[in-house]
Amino acid sequence: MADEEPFELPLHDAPEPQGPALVVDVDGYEGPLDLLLTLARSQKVDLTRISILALAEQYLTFVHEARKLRLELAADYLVMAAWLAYLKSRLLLPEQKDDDEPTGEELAAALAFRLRRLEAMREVAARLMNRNRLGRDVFPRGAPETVAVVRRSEWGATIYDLLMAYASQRQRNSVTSVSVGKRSVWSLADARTILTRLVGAAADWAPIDSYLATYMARPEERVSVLASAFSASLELVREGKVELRQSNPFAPLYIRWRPGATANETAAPQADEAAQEEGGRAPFTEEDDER
Amino acid sequence: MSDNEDHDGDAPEQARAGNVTSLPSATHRYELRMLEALLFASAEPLGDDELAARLPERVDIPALLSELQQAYAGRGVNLVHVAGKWAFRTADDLAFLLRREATEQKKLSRAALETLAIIAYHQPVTRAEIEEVRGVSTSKGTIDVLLETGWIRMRGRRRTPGRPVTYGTTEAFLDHFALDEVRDLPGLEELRGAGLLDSAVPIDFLVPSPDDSDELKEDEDPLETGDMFADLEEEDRSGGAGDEEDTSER
Amino acid sequence: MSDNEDHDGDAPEQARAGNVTSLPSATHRYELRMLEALLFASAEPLGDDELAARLPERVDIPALLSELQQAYAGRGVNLVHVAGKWAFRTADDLAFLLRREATEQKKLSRAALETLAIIAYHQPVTRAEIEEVRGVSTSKGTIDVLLETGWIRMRGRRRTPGRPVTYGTTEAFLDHFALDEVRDLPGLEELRGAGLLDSAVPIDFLVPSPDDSDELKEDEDPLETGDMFADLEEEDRSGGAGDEEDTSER
Repeated sequence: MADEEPFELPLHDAPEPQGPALVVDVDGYEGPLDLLLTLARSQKVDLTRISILALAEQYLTFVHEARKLRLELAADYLVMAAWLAYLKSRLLLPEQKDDDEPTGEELAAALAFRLRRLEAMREVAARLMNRNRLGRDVFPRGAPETVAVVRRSEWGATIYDLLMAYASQRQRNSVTSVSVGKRSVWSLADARTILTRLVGAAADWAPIDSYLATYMARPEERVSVLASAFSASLELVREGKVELRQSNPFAPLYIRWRPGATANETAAPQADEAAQEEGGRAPFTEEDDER
Repeated sequence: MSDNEDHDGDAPEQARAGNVTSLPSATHRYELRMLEALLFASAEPLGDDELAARLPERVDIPALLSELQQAYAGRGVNLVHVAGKWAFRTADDLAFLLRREATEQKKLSRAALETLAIIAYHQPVTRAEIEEVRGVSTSKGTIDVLLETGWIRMRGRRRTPGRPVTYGTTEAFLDHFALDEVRDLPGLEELRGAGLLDSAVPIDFLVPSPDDSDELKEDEDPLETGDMFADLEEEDRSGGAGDEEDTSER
Repeated sequence: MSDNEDHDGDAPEQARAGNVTSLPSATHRYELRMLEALLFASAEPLGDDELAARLPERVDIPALLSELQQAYAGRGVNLVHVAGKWAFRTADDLAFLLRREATEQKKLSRAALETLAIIAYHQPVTRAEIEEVRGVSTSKGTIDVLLETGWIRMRGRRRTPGRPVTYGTTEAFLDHFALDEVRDLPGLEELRGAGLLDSAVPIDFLVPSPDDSDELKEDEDPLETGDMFADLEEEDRSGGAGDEEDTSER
């Protein structure tokens, strides 16, 4: 296949035992076994009939030359060189009878086997790549019709869930109405603060209800607002700050800031108490203290 | 292989039929194969011009297409003309093969459960009444989900201003919750006995005894035609606060 | 529904033709159409079990498959058996026509190709064993590239010291290279005959054959959860030389 990487190195890369081609960098090889395989091919014989001794010598020469040229060699290559030097010595020296180690021939056979096996793997890889490949030579359906999943919801709820939901919300609501009532009580202090602010700002008589209208929007608070406001206004009258007037029983109750006791005058001592802090906020501080 | 034979049979027949087109039957067959492969492998439907660009020049594409279309006519896959282009598609009657049902287990939200419970106990009940019991407004979505479960239904309209829809439970509701009748829903004492209500409930706390009978109450009118859709939307418009509530409550 | 009508129309014709085989011919044809539609619709190969799950119970799937395969034998699209399953694929002689459909294939490095071949022919195989065959350390990148193609997978762990991960090929590998099973790998018999699939120095007995079955061998343990990621990295750390090699390899 033209578009596959070739398994054999291009010829010009193949190193000759002697000559400038040796300068070829080791990066071109997939490790020492690959280098050996390339060298073996240069013997131009079947791998089964290769001279391992000659091959070992070629390899050692290559490594020697590379070192002379101060080429960096990966450790793998040096390990192989050492092993081949050992193999060479085993092949050249006469057999020693009492030796437990494998013979030179056995070692050579092992190397030859590894070379053949690597070469075989390369060949089958090439054959594999040359098969009819999906997406290159044969094609699946270009527009597959996917299985449509029809979703159906199945709602889950147990009778217990249902009863829990019912009981808890009914109970919750029966309890919250009580707590709302609690929160809607107007304290005397609240009423006093608000009355001081609102009545103090006005000059003339006005029905007390008119000041409270906005606070009585919620019917459940109405009674509390009225009661607290009335008590607060009586207290303010006692202190001489406001005046109250009512023409007859159950008539509208009028309230005004007592002339002379201006809002500013009353504010002054309070502001002192509040250590000269913002005058507007002072009444709140005072009332808070009273509480 | 009846299909194959059919097809094989075609070429000689044509050859017999008209001598003008008979000559290149092997070529013809090859062209048909090319067309078939192109249409099969293409991710998109192919137009006549696209086919022409990929096939040898002298090929009579319209003739091949109609031949291929006929060859596939009674098959599991058909050659169809869509938007002016050609594509293979599963035969319509076999579409069911490519469908799979998946059931999804869904849980009801708390709002939905509460609403369902109120509908069950207080039926017939209007949306405003549900809101009154729950103390929060009820989104249309909640009612919709419950209608989708098939557990509640619109019963009629309350004979009050605005004529609001009344809701009640269905037979499917009884089925799902394994109730013989809706009156089997536990009452106050039973709820308390089961520990679902604590004893601190106010004296005036009442658990109604539910009634899902089909017969309309005196203050209910039947639904009109079209109520199923139009009026729900109407309700939705009026209850604008509903959506807000949906998010806040959880 | 023209298709359906065609279908209905065929049955009587066939019935007229031969009374002996006539009875189930409409059914038979319908079954064939269903099978055709299922296989045509899917880009992935479908196994007998997947087909059985989608077809009526009494259908004789093997018989229908071989009938369908014959019907498509000489066509532009063929029914092929890959990875032990069935799929429609364009005829291989039409590859030239479909170049435009070709998906950009990542070019594998020489190291990756060799590694793939070693995994395919020697599986289940560990990284150390791959390195032994190649005579060089394998970078993590090479294995990663192969894992990314979806052609190889981690199978388990060899029950030896260090418990190394074992690798094998996938169904996608078989599908991609149009192999029915791993035993169909090209040249497998020759390699085995020459003793080249053996891990050790030539011995004539005990010739292993590659095995991609999901079942783990006696000396394999299953992968643990998290193996998919954590342990690859671990391997990477241990194989420090790998990275150096990675740059040189290309």
